[in-house]
Amino acid sequence: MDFNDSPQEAAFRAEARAWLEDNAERKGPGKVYRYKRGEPELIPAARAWEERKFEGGFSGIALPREYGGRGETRLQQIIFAEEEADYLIPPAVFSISHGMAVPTLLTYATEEQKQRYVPATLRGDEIWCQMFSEPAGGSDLAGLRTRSVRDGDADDADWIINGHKIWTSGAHYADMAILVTRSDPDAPKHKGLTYFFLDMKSPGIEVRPIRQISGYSNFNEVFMTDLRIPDAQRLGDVGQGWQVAITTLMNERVSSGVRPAPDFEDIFDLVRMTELENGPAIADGAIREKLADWYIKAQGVKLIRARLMTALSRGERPGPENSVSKLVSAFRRQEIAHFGMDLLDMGGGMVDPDLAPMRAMYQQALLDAPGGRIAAGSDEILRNIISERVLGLPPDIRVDKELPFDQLPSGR
Amino acid sequence: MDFNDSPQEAAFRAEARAWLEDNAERKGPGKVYRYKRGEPELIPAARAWEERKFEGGFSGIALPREYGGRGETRLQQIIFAEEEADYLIPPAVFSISHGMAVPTLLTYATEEQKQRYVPATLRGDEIWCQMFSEPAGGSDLAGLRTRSVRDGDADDADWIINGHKIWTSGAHYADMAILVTRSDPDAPKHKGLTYFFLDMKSPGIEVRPIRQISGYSNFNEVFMTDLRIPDAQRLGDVGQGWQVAITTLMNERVSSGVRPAPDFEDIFDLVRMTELENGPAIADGAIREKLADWYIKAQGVKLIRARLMTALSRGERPGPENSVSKLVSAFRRQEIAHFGMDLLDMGGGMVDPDLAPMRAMYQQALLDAPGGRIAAGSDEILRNIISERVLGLPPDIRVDKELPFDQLPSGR
Amino acid sequence: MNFDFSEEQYLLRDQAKKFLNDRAPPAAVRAVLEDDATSHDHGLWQDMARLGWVGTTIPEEYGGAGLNGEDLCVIAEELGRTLAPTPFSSSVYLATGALLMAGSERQKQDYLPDLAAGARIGCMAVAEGIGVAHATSIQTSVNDGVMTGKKLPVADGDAADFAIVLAKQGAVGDLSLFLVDLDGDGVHRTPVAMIDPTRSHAEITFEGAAAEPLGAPGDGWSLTQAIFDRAAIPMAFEQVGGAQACLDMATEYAKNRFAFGRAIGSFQAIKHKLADIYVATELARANAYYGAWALANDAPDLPTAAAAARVAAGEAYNLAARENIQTHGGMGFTWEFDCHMYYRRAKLLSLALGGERRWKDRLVSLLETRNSSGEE
Amino acid sequence: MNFDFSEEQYLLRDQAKKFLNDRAPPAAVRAVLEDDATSHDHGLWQDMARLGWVGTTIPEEYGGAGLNGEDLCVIAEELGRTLAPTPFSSSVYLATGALLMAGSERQKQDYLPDLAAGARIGCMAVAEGIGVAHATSIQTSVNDGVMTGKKLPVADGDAADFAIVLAKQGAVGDLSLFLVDLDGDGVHRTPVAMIDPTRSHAEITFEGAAAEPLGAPGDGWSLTQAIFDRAAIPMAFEQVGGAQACLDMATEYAKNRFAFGRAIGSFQAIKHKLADIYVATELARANAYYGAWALANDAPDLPTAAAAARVAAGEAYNLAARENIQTHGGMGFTWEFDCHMYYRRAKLLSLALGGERRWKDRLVSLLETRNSSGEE
Repeated sequence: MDFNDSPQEAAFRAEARAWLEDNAERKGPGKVYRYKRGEPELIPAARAWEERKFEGGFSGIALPREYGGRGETRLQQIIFAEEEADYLIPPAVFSISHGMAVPTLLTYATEEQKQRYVPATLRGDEIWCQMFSEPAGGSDLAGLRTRSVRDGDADDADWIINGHKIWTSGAHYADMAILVTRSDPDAPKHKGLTYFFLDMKSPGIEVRPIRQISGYSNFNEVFMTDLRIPDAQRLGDVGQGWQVAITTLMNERVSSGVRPAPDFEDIFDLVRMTELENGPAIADGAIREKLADWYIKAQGVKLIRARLMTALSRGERPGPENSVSKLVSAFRRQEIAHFGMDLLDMGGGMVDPDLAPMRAMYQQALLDAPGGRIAAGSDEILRNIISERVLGLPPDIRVDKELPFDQLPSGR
Repeated sequence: MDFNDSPQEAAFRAEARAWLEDNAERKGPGKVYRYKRGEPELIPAARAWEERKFEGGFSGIALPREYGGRGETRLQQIIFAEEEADYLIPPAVFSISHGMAVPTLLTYATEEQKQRYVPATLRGDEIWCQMFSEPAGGSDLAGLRTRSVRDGDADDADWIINGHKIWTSGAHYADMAILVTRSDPDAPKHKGLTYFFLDMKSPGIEVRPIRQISGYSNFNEVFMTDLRIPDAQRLGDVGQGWQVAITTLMNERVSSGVRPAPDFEDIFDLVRMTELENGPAIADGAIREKLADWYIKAQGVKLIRARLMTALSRGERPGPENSVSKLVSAFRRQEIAHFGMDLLDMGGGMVDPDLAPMRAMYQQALLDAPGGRIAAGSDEILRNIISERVLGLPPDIRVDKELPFDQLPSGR
Repeated sequence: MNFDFSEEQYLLRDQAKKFLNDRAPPAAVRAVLEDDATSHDHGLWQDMARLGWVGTTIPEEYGGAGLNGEDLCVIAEELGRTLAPTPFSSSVYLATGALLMAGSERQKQDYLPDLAAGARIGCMAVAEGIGVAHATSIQTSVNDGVMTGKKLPVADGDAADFAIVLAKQGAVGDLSLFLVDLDGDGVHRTPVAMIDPTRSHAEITFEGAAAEPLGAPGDGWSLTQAIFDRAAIPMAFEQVGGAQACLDMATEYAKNRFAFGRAIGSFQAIKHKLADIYVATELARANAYYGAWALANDAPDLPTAAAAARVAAGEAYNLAARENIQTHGGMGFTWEFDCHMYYRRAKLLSLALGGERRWKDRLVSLLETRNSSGEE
Repeated sequence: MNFDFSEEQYLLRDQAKKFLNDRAPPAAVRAVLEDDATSHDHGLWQDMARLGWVGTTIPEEYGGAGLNGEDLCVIAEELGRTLAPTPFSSSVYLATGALLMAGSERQKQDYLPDLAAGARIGCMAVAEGIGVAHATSIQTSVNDGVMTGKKLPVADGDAADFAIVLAKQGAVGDLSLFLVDLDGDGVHRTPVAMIDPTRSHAEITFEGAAAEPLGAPGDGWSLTQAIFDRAAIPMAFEQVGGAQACLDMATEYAKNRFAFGRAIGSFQAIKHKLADIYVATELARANAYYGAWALANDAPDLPTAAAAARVAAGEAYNLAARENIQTHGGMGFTWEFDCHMYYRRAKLLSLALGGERRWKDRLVSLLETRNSSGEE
């Protein structure tokens, strides 16, 4: 075993670091990035940073050269992200564009479309959002109801879209979108779907932000009313939308390695700065036991990532590492937030960043954590994925595979 | 609220205690009952004790007078059991006889049969076992395959039984048995069953004890080969066996209140007698936290029982109290056993009662506990019961309700 | 054996449920949540006083209803179920509790009738910021009847007319309790934002405020603990009520929300989750009921019963509130759904009288004492 | 970045798996389980020595294979998977580990070649009965080269030829390690029944036994800890192997056992249980791998890596063994099924080098030191 980069990896890392040093400001004590999430100024800054990376040859590292990428490995892409995390740069707004939209376009779009959209996206000109989830769906992605209907009988007639999407990250600033619709409600659930891409400035789109518990609005609802999409913007065949969507989802990004706060190191810090009624908190056995449990989980997740990197460096496909890590990390974050507040006792409920330690990291995390256990694969869905795809256990009994979509029980 | 007995309850308790004082020896330090479980001498002693109670008017307290019972309430039955638990008496071998066989006979047997069997059972002459579970069944009781076939076409022809039962407590000493069989494999699963009672000395019965992890053999397998049962010993109509079985199971005894060891008080004792590397174990925060959690559970179970007693004293039916208590207690016992051994550190694995504290209670419990989480309703089945019967959530999707039993998937 | 509330108490519960369903529906709670300027629902508070709830445990001679702790617990459970945004716990469990326990006859006559009528609101000020307040950490002090120091967060400190304050007698003195008029000179109050904005809290600065002793000098810490013990029991009922509300919401949602062509409540992942919440809530309820009995009967093991109820109820509520959101999936973590109001309240209540860790530790200490003194 | 075993190590693993599947199938383990007189499988042990496993980490100059800790871990995982009933951990991780760490050149020459050949078996005697053995609890003592005292339970104490014994130097002296020939005078051995009868243990009484110092006088406690740290890592691999075996058994059973007309593995209660075991096992495996790396590279944070591996692997194995029985339902708690052999081994291993509680505590102590010394 060897935790060092290979010579090639080390060379790339050095190159990345040198470029970053010239083009961005390194993080340091008290240095924070100037635009917070939710601020409108963030988007132009993110575009500018993406463009600068594109010029420097660091946008789309693992994407083909002929469409503006660098044509290298996913591992190098991760190495760059690791290094980038040490600099004050805009939080990623391009992850869906690079991780979902571009791979889907590369698989299903025409050559002309690829030339038109992929380089523009890598250059930061175009930001994509992904319109899959619907209010009635939840974890049941294929239960979507947004209707697509041909405007006429011609083989290349436009499509008219009506429906309602939800949990669309970035819809309020995105230029383009990928969209799955139901074109045939009489077909079984997974067989009547059709997939498109579209311009978010098209008439008939209304975006409404969703306010979360945490007070932030990372997600939107998108209402489509008589939205018109040319047939040329269909990706995959009519009725083949589920297969195209699977392509999109298989390309979900490998996490950048930026850890969600608070994690072990944070709670360890908080414990060590806390005095209890009977001495230092770090001397309390109950607290030590929790710290030990969180350490082995945090360390385990870090090491599972090292295994993933190893697999990628050999050109292997990622395994279930992300499902395991997400399941473990999302729940641990909620536990740590809960415990951190308890440690502060009667004052633990105060949310003012000037009063609560670490600028109210624990209080904010308590409100963020529930979403973390649901978004991008709920705990329950992840356990299903692990038990079915890794252990090979049978799927849940399905009542919705064969029936026409129209006739499925919906509780309504 | 009032934790005292009502005047009637107090009078009965006093009567019970006076009788017990005259007829049995009270428990005390160092006093243990002389026959251990598994010893053959236990059975005659248990019969003799049952007979003595019958003579004293304390057998079948809640059963009708005309069949030898006392004709009083279930609450009084529990009060007697509570008091009895303070005396050195044979561990219950009659719980299935009184709690399952007798109520089923009272509902489905002929008057003559009731007169013949019920008083004899209450007097200790006859011990019953219950032959329901089968190897292929597990938690799926109605999946049983033991076949019953009429010996001829007559309406009152004898039945010939072939099959294999498992988990039959007391089959090796029982005089009589209740039995569910499949009389019609072409009918849907729950509709082809027929119910009987029989003499365990009938030809064609072979009993084999099952050795458990703990080394004890509380259960048996019972093999039936061309076993003949007169039609008069059928309980309920042909094909109605599932309904009769439900009657039997609805009468499962309310627990006697004897707590399984180790519980909170035991582990609290062990902790207080233990010195660790850095001081008394009771001073360790991690241990204190566990004690607090176990206390609220042990106390909760005790108080839930008080609520059950309250309901019974008002003549109400028991609710889900036993499911809750069993789920909580069985798992807690395993946790406590595990922790108690850990507390003893490198020596904790020793199982010799002369070396391990409290006569190796923790080590024995570690081996007993897995069975406790499975027998008489596994954790998973209890959670299903609670979610369906208490919360009203939908049953699991069933694929086995409508199909002929013969055609059900069985994995073979 | 009668381990249940009485028929009268069930009637009281039905009345409370009906009144609060009507007067404190989620929309009313949300109105307080979304309005930073409102400390509580004033109209609701006055009506609760009119119904006699505010004076439940105050003897009739002081204008109260003269009922016992069990009755208070019946009301508390319903308050918890509906999240009713009022200073009930501060004024009734804590301030009234403190006066009943330690007040002189004159103090009782002065305060209790107004408290019973809801005309004056009391609160209790112990914490001094982040971290555990304990017998040697308190800095607020009283010299010659004049208080100096800072307390935060003080639940209902902005709504209250007076506070019961734990402070040192002199610069190095023992801890004692004091009554302080919050509208008097030398008192400054600022609202403090909390994890649950439906329950208002304040920072209170004392700069030469007049302070009148409550109870014997030097008894401050033991009185505080005794007041907290008694308050912990109705608080546990609020937590049980909240946990039950979460379980009810989650169950209802799981029955009616369909995915994969079936109600999500038919998946064992959801069924068993809800069964676990039911079990935790039943254990908490059983422990809380025992606390109610101990409260009404001034039982010697009231402190143990209180600690057990508090620990069990806090765990049940936090679990139920957390997994109610999880059961609701994406909608669960939106501002628009009500799940988060319970999640916030659950956390606030589990910190209100000191965190979970401390109550567990206290429970074991009490069990050690009980056991070594041969009681049980 | 290459956080994985090498190709050669994968070959070693395949060889070990094949050999042990053949030579230590469940029936062979059960034969030792059910025979009280047999301490271990002698033929298996000799063949393991012939394959070079017993001398894996012993340098070639002493007749060993001269491989590193990673190779030992590869074998350990397979031993754990099959429950192979041999004194491997005592002789290889502990006794060999102790001699490599603290032995004089003469002692190495005396012992290591025989250890490598499996001709002599070593064990390590620390515990003195129930309870935590610690720096001030040890009573066994050595005066003028003669040992007096009692050690129990000593893993493989009956199978071993010599023991490394932790004892006081003199009546009040510091702790030191000693080599004692167990077939010599003044040594009495009695088998001790353990929760896992497939691993033999003894009580060893020393009454005037000849004892030769190992390592510097007074270093006994720190050496013991260092030996345990290094042993904890292959032990963690045994635990990971055991956990994986339980997961495999449970998964296989859940796929093939039908109830209610469907495989029980199609119920989420079972699926999610097994997913949780998978997650715990993967976390343990990741921590154990890091331990293997630390062992092979003598990394400064080896103690931290060892503690993390030990805690994670112990938890995973206990969980997997426990829930494997639960997944098997009624058959799971019969003597006849193999589930309990893993359940017993899981518990035994988690106590073997000191309980879970102590290793968690040690882990946090090490993290405190690391952090305060500025390392990472």
